[in-house]
Amino acid sequence: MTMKFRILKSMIKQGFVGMWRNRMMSLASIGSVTSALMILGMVLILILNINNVTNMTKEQFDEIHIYLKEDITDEQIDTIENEIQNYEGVLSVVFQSKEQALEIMKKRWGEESDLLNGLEENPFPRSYIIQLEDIKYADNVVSNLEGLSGIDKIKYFKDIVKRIISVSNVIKNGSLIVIGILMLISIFIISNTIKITVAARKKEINIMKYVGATNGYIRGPFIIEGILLGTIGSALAVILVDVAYQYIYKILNNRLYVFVTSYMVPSDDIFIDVVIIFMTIGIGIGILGSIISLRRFLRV
Amino acid sequence: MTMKFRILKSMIKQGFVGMWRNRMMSLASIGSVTSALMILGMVLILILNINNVTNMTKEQFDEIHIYLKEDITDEQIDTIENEIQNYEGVLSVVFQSKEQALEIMKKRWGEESDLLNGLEENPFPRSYIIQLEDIKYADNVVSNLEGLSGIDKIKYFKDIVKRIISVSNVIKNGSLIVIGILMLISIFIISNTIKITVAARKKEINIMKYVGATNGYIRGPFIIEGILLGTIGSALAVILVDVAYQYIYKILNNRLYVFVTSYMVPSDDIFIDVVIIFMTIGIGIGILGSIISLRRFLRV
Amino acid sequence: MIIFKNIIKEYNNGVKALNNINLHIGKGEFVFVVGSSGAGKSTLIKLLLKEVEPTSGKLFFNKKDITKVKNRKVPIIRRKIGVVFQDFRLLPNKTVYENVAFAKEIIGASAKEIRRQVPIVLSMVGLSKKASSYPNQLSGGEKQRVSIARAIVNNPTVLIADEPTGNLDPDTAGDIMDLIMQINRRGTTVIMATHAKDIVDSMQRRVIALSKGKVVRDDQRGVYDHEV
Amino acid sequence: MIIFKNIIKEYNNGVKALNNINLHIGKGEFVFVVGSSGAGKSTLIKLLLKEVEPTSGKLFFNKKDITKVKNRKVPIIRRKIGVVFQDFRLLPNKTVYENVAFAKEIIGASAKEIRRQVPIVLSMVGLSKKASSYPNQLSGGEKQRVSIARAIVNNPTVLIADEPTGNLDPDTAGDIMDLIMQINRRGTTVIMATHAKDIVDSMQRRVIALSKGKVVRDDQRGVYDHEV
Ligand SMILES: Nc1ncnc2c1ncn2[C@@H]1O[C@H](COP(=O)(O)OP(=O)(O)OP(=O)(O)O)[C@@H](O)[C@H]1O
Ligand SMILES: Nc1ncnc2c1ncn2[C@@H]1O[C@H](COP(=O)(O)OP(=O)(O)OP(=O)(O)O)[C@@H](O)[C@H]1O
Ligand SMILES: [Mg+2]
Ligand SMILES: [Mg+2]
Repeated sequence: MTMKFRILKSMIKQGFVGMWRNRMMSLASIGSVTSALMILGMVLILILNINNVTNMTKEQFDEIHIYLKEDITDEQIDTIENEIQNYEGVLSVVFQSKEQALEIMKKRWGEESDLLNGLEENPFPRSYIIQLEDIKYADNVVSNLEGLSGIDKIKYFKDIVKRIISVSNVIKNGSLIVIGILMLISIFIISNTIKITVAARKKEINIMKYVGATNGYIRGPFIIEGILLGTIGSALAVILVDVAYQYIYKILNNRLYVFVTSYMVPSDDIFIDVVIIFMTIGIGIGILGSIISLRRFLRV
Repeated sequence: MTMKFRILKSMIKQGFVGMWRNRMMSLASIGSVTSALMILGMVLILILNINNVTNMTKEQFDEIHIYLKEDITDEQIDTIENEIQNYEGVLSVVFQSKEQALEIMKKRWGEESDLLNGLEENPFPRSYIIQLEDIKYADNVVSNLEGLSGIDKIKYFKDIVKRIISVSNVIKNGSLIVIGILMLISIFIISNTIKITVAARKKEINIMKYVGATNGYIRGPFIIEGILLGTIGSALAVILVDVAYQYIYKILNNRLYVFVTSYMVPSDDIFIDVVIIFMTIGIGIGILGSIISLRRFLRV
Repeated sequence: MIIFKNIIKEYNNGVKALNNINLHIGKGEFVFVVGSSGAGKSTLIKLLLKEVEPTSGKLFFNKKDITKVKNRKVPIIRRKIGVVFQDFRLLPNKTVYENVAFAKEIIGASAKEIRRQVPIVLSMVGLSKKASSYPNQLSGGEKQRVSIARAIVNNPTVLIADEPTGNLDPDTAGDIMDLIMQINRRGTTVIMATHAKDIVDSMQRRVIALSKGKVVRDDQRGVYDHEV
Repeated sequence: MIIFKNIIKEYNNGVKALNNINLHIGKGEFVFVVGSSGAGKSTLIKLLLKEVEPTSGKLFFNKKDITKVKNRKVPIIRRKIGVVFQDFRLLPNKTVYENVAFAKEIIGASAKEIRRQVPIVLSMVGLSKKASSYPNQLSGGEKQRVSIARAIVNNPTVLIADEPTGNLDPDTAGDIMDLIMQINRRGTTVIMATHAKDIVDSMQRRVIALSKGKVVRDDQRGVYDHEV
């Protein structure tokens, strides 16, 4: 057994022992880590869901309706169709004949559709319904369409689209900021807890130094304690957040708020991300916090 | 000067002095209080805004449209109007003549309104538009209306209304739960911090006991310290949250996302509530936390 | 005034620190408690302070069985006893002056009294110059003297001193002993645990010798020498 | 081996604890440092340990000026010096055994060595029975002896003892002194600050007397009595 390894072994042992002998403080630290990360988790999930809702909403408006002129020939129609299919962001192009348009209108009017029977002739033009990959291509596609001949009118949810894009940008940026702030706050709370815990053992650290221990040797067990506290704290947070989310999901499903849950991100999709984020923060801060907090006490 | 008052005075002095002499720990505690409350504040505001949006959305759907039969007399119409006005939750009842209905339809159809000119006669019936105080009265009013004669059809956003009511209930209950959890977590973090701070001064507390100080006497300065830490921490949180919110509000307004800010609750409306909630938690936990944490160390 | 009756103290880890102690200490007496390291001297003192509870037996202080006193009443007993602790027990965040003043504050002394008496006792133990120092800025002997100053500032009815001269040079120790004698002459009962053979031998007072938790000697005009 | 050259130490609060100290302590010497409370004995020792830095002057240890040693190298110096601290400085969360073993662990001793040597030194200071006790379960004298055991367990080249018998009865103190003598005979330099007049007088070793931060006496075969 080399000396280095022997020292490492004794450090790990000391880390565990230290955590156990200061168990009240350890519990408090774990509690703070868990709490801070739980909040982060809740907000993370909330934001992911809001994002999901806006995305799904966006999908409902990502189509462009073009009405063709009455006097257009079948060849022209084919040309237009081929042309459109080449535009960037176009998912599908579906033709709608005059009769189909009337049928759809009748359906939409429902009980008042008999009004349409009073019409002398079918007033609805032939049209194409263009499905987009994403709402963001809308403006481009529309300006391209405007260059084509044979098109009478272009209809798309211009206002709504613009609004949704704006809102989803606001939400996206806002969530990044909020998550950023929350991460900072979590890190702050966790490192505060470690700072206080370390400060409480200032005397112990000083004694070790006076007996001739190197900074590295003293740091070791504290870092291992930090890792342990971080791991336990973040594991608890992951479990609690996941259980809570699944529980809420199930309750909503059972109460038949399916229209709510259909907008919710399934817990499995989130789980891995949350685990990675939490473990990084929990353990990372456990280590960094210990090192930084120890610094001022090691200068003796 | 009575003895009680003298002791109180010395306690307050000691509380201030204690906070100053343990300033590193004090700073860490204040930081934790501020952080925890800031998170609470952010979520509180988020939820208030979501609530606001759903309320405002609800308002757009709180009307019932009733279509009158063709052969109804003017007297009957008056009776119906008077009847409706007495229903609980009815804000206003507005009559719509056949001509008005046609006009509105024309406007709504916009560019395609020439289709309506092809109609032989005005097919739209006379109707009443009933504005409700709140969407929740809808079902009641409708079932009352069904008892009236002379009414042909009742139209209201039944599905949407139901959905919105459901969603807003979910949001309402959800937010209560989330805020409850966050409050618990905040309280937990704050009292953890205090616990660790007190544990770090265990020796000091023991010495005081051995010299003959009563529990009350020892608790005093710690409670005052708790109050101070709580006050400073929550005041900071209030300020930070308010500044941040106003900043976001301004930025959005400047970037012409007015349609977003028009849905936002103005900061002044929130401010007082936030101050009360934060101060209660901050100071309350400062006091309670000190007392509870001290208990185990006072048993000597 | 103080009566130990069949007192047994066994610590949680099974160490029997005191084994059937029977003692009677009268008002105004001056008693040395001697014995080798770990004999139980400090434990005896800690019982009086209710820092530890006896496993069995009775302990009377002013005719009252203090083993049965409620937690709430413990401070009242402690205030009647001035204690010099073997490990000093100074409040680390308070200056020398504040440490001594603290003992007066807790009994509700007026600011005026405190301002008058604290400097007097500080000068009695020779620490006037260190009034504004914190404990970690003091030498071992200075800490010990702060502990002594705090113990006597309230004119206690009983003064308990656990090794009050362990960190003092013979001269300073002599001064402190003179001070304690003077306090004893004013009627205060003094119980002093010590290893200072020369002090015990020269004073010719009552000596209680402990060995392995038992009283092995109790002489009215004794000497330190415990190998009798 | 150890040379103090014009050492002045003034603490932050303006207290001049040492005032122009010049000393030369040879390898294998046995030196008593005496002086009244607050004379500067502990400060002298703390300088060697680099617990405090001198305000001015030079301090050589093994021909090296340790006032200029980098922070990172400080532990190396400390490991060559075994110290009995006046305030013991035991790790509160470690048992007696672990406290002593810790001094060996930090120098990377093998588990086998630790298991062999720690019990030996514990029995040398008479604490075999207390191996698994925590510091707060020990009497004052027992704590002091743990501190001694920790100081000697690594066979240091220099043994510094600050008041190592202050909390010990004369018998135990005698045993400890015999132990220190024995270590000195094996070639270890010993520097011992003490108030124990009888010990100093009976040993007839070099005595350095401090008063108000100055060396007032340095006798090769001295006695305690500092009122020369
Ligand atoms: N809290 C405790 N838990 C367990 N054992 C203890 C505790 N305090 C003291 N002891 C043991 O009780 C015995 C008596 O201790 P005590 O402190 O009374 O000795 P002492 O006579 O004061 O010794 P010294 O002269 O060294 O101060 C010792 O063996 C000690 O180890
Ligand atoms: N950290 C410090 N800050 C300020 N002054 C200090 C500090 N440490 C010691 N002193 C002062 O320096 C002087 C010398 O202290 P030192 O501890 O060296 O005395 P000593 O000779 O060991 O005394 P004792 O025999 O009482 O232990 C004392 O007056 C003390 O108050
Ligand atoms: Mg003792
Ligand atoms: Mg000293």
